[in-house]
Amino acid sequence: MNGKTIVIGVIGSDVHAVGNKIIDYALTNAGFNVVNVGVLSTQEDFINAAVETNADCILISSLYGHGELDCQGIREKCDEAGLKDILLYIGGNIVVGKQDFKDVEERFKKLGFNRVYPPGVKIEAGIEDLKKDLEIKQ
Amino acid sequence: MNGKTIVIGVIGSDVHAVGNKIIDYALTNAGFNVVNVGVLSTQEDFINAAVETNADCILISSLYGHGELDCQGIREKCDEAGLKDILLYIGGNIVVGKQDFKDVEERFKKLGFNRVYPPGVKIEAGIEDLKKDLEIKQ
Amino acid sequence: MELVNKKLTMDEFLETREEVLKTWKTGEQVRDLESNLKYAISVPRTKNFALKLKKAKNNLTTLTQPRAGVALVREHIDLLKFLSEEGEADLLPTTIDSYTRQNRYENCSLGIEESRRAGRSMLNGFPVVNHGVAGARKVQESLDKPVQARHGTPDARLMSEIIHASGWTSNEGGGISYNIPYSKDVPLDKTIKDWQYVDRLAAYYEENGVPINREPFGPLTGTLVPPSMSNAVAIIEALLAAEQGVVHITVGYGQCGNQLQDIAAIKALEQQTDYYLKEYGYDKRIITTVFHQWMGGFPKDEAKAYAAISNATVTAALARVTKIIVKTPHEAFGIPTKEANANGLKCTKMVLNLLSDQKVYMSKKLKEQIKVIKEETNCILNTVFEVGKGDLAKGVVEAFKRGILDIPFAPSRHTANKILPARDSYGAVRYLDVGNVPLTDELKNYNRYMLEKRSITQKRPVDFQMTVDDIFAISEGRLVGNHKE
Amino acid sequence: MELVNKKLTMDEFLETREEVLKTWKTGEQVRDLESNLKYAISVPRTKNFALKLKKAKNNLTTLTQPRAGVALVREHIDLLKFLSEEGEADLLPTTIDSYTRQNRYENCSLGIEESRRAGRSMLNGFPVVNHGVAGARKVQESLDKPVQARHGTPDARLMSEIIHASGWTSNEGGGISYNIPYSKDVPLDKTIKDWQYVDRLAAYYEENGVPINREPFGPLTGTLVPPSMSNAVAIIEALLAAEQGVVHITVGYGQCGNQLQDIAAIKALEQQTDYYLKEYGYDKRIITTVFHQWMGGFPKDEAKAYAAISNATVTAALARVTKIIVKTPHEAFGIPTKEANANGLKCTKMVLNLLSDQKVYMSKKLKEQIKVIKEETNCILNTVFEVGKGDLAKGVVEAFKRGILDIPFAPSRHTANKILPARDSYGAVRYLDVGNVPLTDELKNYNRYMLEKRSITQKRPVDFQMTVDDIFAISEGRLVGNHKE
Ligand code: B12
Ligand code: B12
Repeated sequence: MNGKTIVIGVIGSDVHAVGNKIIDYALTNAGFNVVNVGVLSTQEDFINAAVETNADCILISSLYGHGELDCQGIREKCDEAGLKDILLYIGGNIVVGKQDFKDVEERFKKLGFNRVYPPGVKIEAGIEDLKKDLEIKQ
Repeated sequence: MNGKTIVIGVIGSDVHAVGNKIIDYALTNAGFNVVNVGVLSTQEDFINAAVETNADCILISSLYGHGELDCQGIREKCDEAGLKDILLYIGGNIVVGKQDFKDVEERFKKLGFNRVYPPGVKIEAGIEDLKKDLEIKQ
Repeated sequence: MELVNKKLTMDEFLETREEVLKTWKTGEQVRDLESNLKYAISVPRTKNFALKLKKAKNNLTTLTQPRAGVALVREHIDLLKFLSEEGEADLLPTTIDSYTRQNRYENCSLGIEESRRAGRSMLNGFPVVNHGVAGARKVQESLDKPVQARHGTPDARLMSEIIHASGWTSNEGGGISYNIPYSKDVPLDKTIKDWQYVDRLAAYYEENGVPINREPFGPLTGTLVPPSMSNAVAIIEALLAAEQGVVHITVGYGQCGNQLQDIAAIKALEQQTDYYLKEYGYDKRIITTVFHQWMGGFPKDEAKAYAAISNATVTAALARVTKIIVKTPHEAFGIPTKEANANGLKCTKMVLNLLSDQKVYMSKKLKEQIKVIKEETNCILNTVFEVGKGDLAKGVVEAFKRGILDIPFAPSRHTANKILPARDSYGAVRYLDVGNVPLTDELKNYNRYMLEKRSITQKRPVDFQMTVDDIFAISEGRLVGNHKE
Repeated sequence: MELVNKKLTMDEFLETREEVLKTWKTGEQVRDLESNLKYAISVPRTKNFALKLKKAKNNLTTLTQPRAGVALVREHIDLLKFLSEEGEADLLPTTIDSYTRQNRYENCSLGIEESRRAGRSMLNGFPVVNHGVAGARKVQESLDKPVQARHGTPDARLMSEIIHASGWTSNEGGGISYNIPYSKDVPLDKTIKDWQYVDRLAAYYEENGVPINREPFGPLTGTLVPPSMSNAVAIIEALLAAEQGVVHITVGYGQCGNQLQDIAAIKALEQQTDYYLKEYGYDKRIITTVFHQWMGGFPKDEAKAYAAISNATVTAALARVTKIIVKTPHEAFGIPTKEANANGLKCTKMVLNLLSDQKVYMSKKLKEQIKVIKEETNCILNTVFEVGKGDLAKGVVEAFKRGILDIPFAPSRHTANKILPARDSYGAVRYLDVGNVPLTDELKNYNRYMLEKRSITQKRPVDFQMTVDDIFAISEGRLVGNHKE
């Protein structure tokens, strides 16, 4: 255990459960305390779980293409809930279709995400970044 | 029989024989008098055959990609041999690789070809054009 | 109303209908069943999905169908026309967006607006309920091939009313297959009831002269579902539909990846669906089959995606399924462009054509695999009937509670989530952990034995890491996962 | 010197060698056999073609190999590196240009210059003789995988001297397979003698510690060649090579399109090559197989080309061949870009990976097809030996004269051009007209019977139009041609 708590889940009307289960398994194995709000989760589901568990990061998956619609205003809501500067990660297939990833990344950074991942990135990459961002010693 | 004579063959170091056999079969069926110089034929082979048979068209196939090298100066040689204004057709895979056909056509027209065909065009298209160019009534 | 597997009376149906039509404003447009029917009858027979499938079955040909749907009507029509003409699709879909699937029609309105503004579809499908009969009819009328709704909607009653009233002659889904893989907490008795309604509606059209095709969603989570489990679900949904009077049923199967097992699974599915329907007294049903190209994670490289698409198609062609659902070279990234979608279709059609006069021939191994799948399926189905005390609908609910029916990697709370699948050394999907699935000892041992063989060649234990590796295997360019590589 | 099938003595070999080295100026560079050998021995074993194939055979894996060659050395190296890295090719080729194939080295010089000027390759391959040992060694040294020369050269003696002296450890071709499909009027006794030289050269390296792989060109004209005819030629060339002392032989087969027939043909080829080699006293030969993806006219649409590529690969994988020669999505147009070439490779590799743990299982039909092909092949081979009065080389020349061996659609005057092939209703290639091929009546009737079945379903006569339709069928998107469609 590394003492860090991560809230994970799949946002919006999205039911893609496989990656979520894998992420749960991988983060737990990597020593994180994982709070999994599961699929079909609203922004509030993520934020409430993060507040309750005093989480270090909200790690969102979005696979089905509505990610951009589903994430509108999430940074502001985090702020309102007192989650000042909480890390926000997102990955999966976060937009509709095959788009230029540079653009996509920018759009999500504007929404307040700290890290944005392209399709099919393995969760191991996210774990590396978490360790950096949360200053976890190997 | 429509009374028109066509010299066919495959130019240069090219051994692709299948299309040549099909063209022979199809032109003959369409009523032409076919003189087939076969594969691996030089410009001279075509021209000599045309002179000997007083042909109306030299229909060249080139499949293997060296078409451009092999056809340098053919119109001039036809002129020299007294084959003034003989129709020159070429088809097959006449250049190396997948190139823009507009460019290719232009280059071959400059070499003196009356008609230039892209890859995989069926010989029926050529027959249509022959009928037009030689004013054969259907 | 208690859940029982019994054909809804017209009164029961109409009573529920009142509520259904109120769930969104476009419901009002389809209130008049008579005139819906009249419209549906007027649609040319050449555009009838059920009849086109029946003909394909008789001619032993395999039809292609893409997935496709965008937010706006005109754009959606253009898309389908392109797939029909350029992509040579035989059957047309309309993939419904994910908000509609969750009955969040307000969100759809927003998505439609945003799409208009953005000039590109912000929805991952066609919000048919919001577009209502006018939109749905326009789609159907603009096309010259049969159209089906493909979705993943636990409660698809209003949607079904709208599509059939618009001359769409096929509807995908079922009370299990559009619940467990597509929702988190919708009770099974609710979805089974809701799909009894959908089936009853289809049967109403059928009985009044408009053949309607119904297609249980075969692949479920698309992720290492053992063939006997998905076959059991498909057969159950076929029986439930038949009870409501549905005649044209297409049972489905998602490619697992071992050609022999996949062909065996299709043969078993065909034969056992026929068998159980007859056994339970449903005569004169017209059963066709659908094969889904690999439904799990896809390779990102387009050339490799074409390989996955073609390889799946070879299996479908050799097994002579009636229909194949086509993936695209963009699968790993997102909703495909119309060009990528057409390319998937053309590639598939070409493989089908190359193999249209060929089929698989029986070998000892194939016979063996058919037998294994059939026996496993029988174990599951018999226990479902048992725990339902003879009532199939009740049996399903009870079976999921007890883990007799259990679907791996599903989002739903209502599956026990106890079974674990993994590939054997040939790539066939086996039960690594059977959970509470009631297989005989012999069958359990067989599954175990096949996995032990892999454990020996790969020098690793039979454990969850195998499953995890297998989930990534195809997207990483092989069939059987190998962590150590 | 009279043509006989007998290992050349070192003296005979060296005598001929004098002339060979004089045919172009780069010949002088390879005069010193000893030092050539020394160089070849110094090449790392991991880059040995023969050894890599042997290992693949033992591991039951299938290796991929593209076709590729451009005019200039640096560009050629870049191309091969790209195919090796991006395309994941297991074995590397060097396709030789068509002027070199006709020994027109002057034309090559021109082509090289023109290519330098134009900044793109004006030659359809790598003019290895013109580039000489320096160029050929540079190619080999710049790569970390085995390299083979692939050409179509009736007289490849000088080329073979240069490539082996440069550490290239495999050479494609043979006295029949690089004559009949690749020339118009070169006598067979000439090419057989010239290839005895090439084989003897390979054996010299082999005997002195450098395993060399030789690969008769299986597909011949790539156009509806009946399997028994191409198998007969492959076996003959294997026997001729073995007589000269060649140890590592890869027999090849070009896909015809009916999966069952293709798998049967490969099985028959493997088994009969082994059988005849043993029968004629050639022990300890290492026989591997190569499968060529569809060698006839390709579809222009790239998605369809991927389908043809993948579908062929499925057959190769199920038949477990040692090597597969890969086509590209640009096939119908022209020499592929390096990207298109890599895409063909990646697509092929993916299918192989997806099926690497699978194979075909024996069925009654498969057994039957193997038997038919073997019987036909035996008829041909026995008659060849007969007319050669026991000498295989003489037999071949005589057999071609009489039409016992006969290759359809070949440019050469030295094949009787009497047989006509066509597909049966399953797409298998049969003899429509056997010409003078000495099949038993039973086999003739079988061929005829299978075609009559097609004639009934397609309602058309068994005639040349069938053959013509079949030639276009695959490029037009189906396997069995149908004029009336
Ligand atoms: C399996 C699957 C399904 C199954 C899901 C079963 C289930 N309940 O889980 C079924 C068949 C039910 C399904 C349904 C649908 N699907 Co789907 N599905 C897939 C598929 C093929 C694989 C997904 C998967 O399981 N991958 C394996 C897991 C392990 O990988 P993963 O999910 O990508 O997650 C990994 C990484 O992305 C990463 N990751 C994920 N999140 C995060 C976050 C961070 C911070 C980091 C670092 C990493 C990370 O780590 C994870 C573990 O390694 C993908 C396409 C693909 N990828 O090949 C489409 C795909 C995701 N589906 C898609 C769509 C559109 C749908 C549907 C709308 C129907 C349709 N049109 O087909 C419905 C949606 C239903 C809904 N309401 O959500 C689209 C999304 C389109 C887009 N974004 O543009 C995709 C991309 C297919 C496509 N190209 O059209 N689907
Ligand atoms: C079969 C084949 C072979 C066989 C030929 C057997 C034989 N002796 O005939 C073999 C295996 C021996 C072979 C060898 C080679 N081939 Co080759 N071959 C093919 C292939 C696959 C099919 C050709 C064919 O038979 N088509 C069927 C016939 C009926 O069609 P057709 O030839 O196109 O002819 C029709 C039309 O083009 C048209 N037509 C032809 N001429 C004309 C003229 C006019 C005026 C008109 C109107 C119409 C017309 O009508 C014909 C009848 O319908 C093509 C690719 C393809 N098309 O898919 C490559 C192809 C032609 N080959 C090619 C090459 C490079 C070679 C080789 C150099 C080796 C190599 N790199 O693989 C050698 C060349 C040997 C030599 N010296 O010529 C290239 C040419 C590249 C380019 N132009 O950029 C091609 C395009 C493949 C590729 N993409 O690389 N080949």
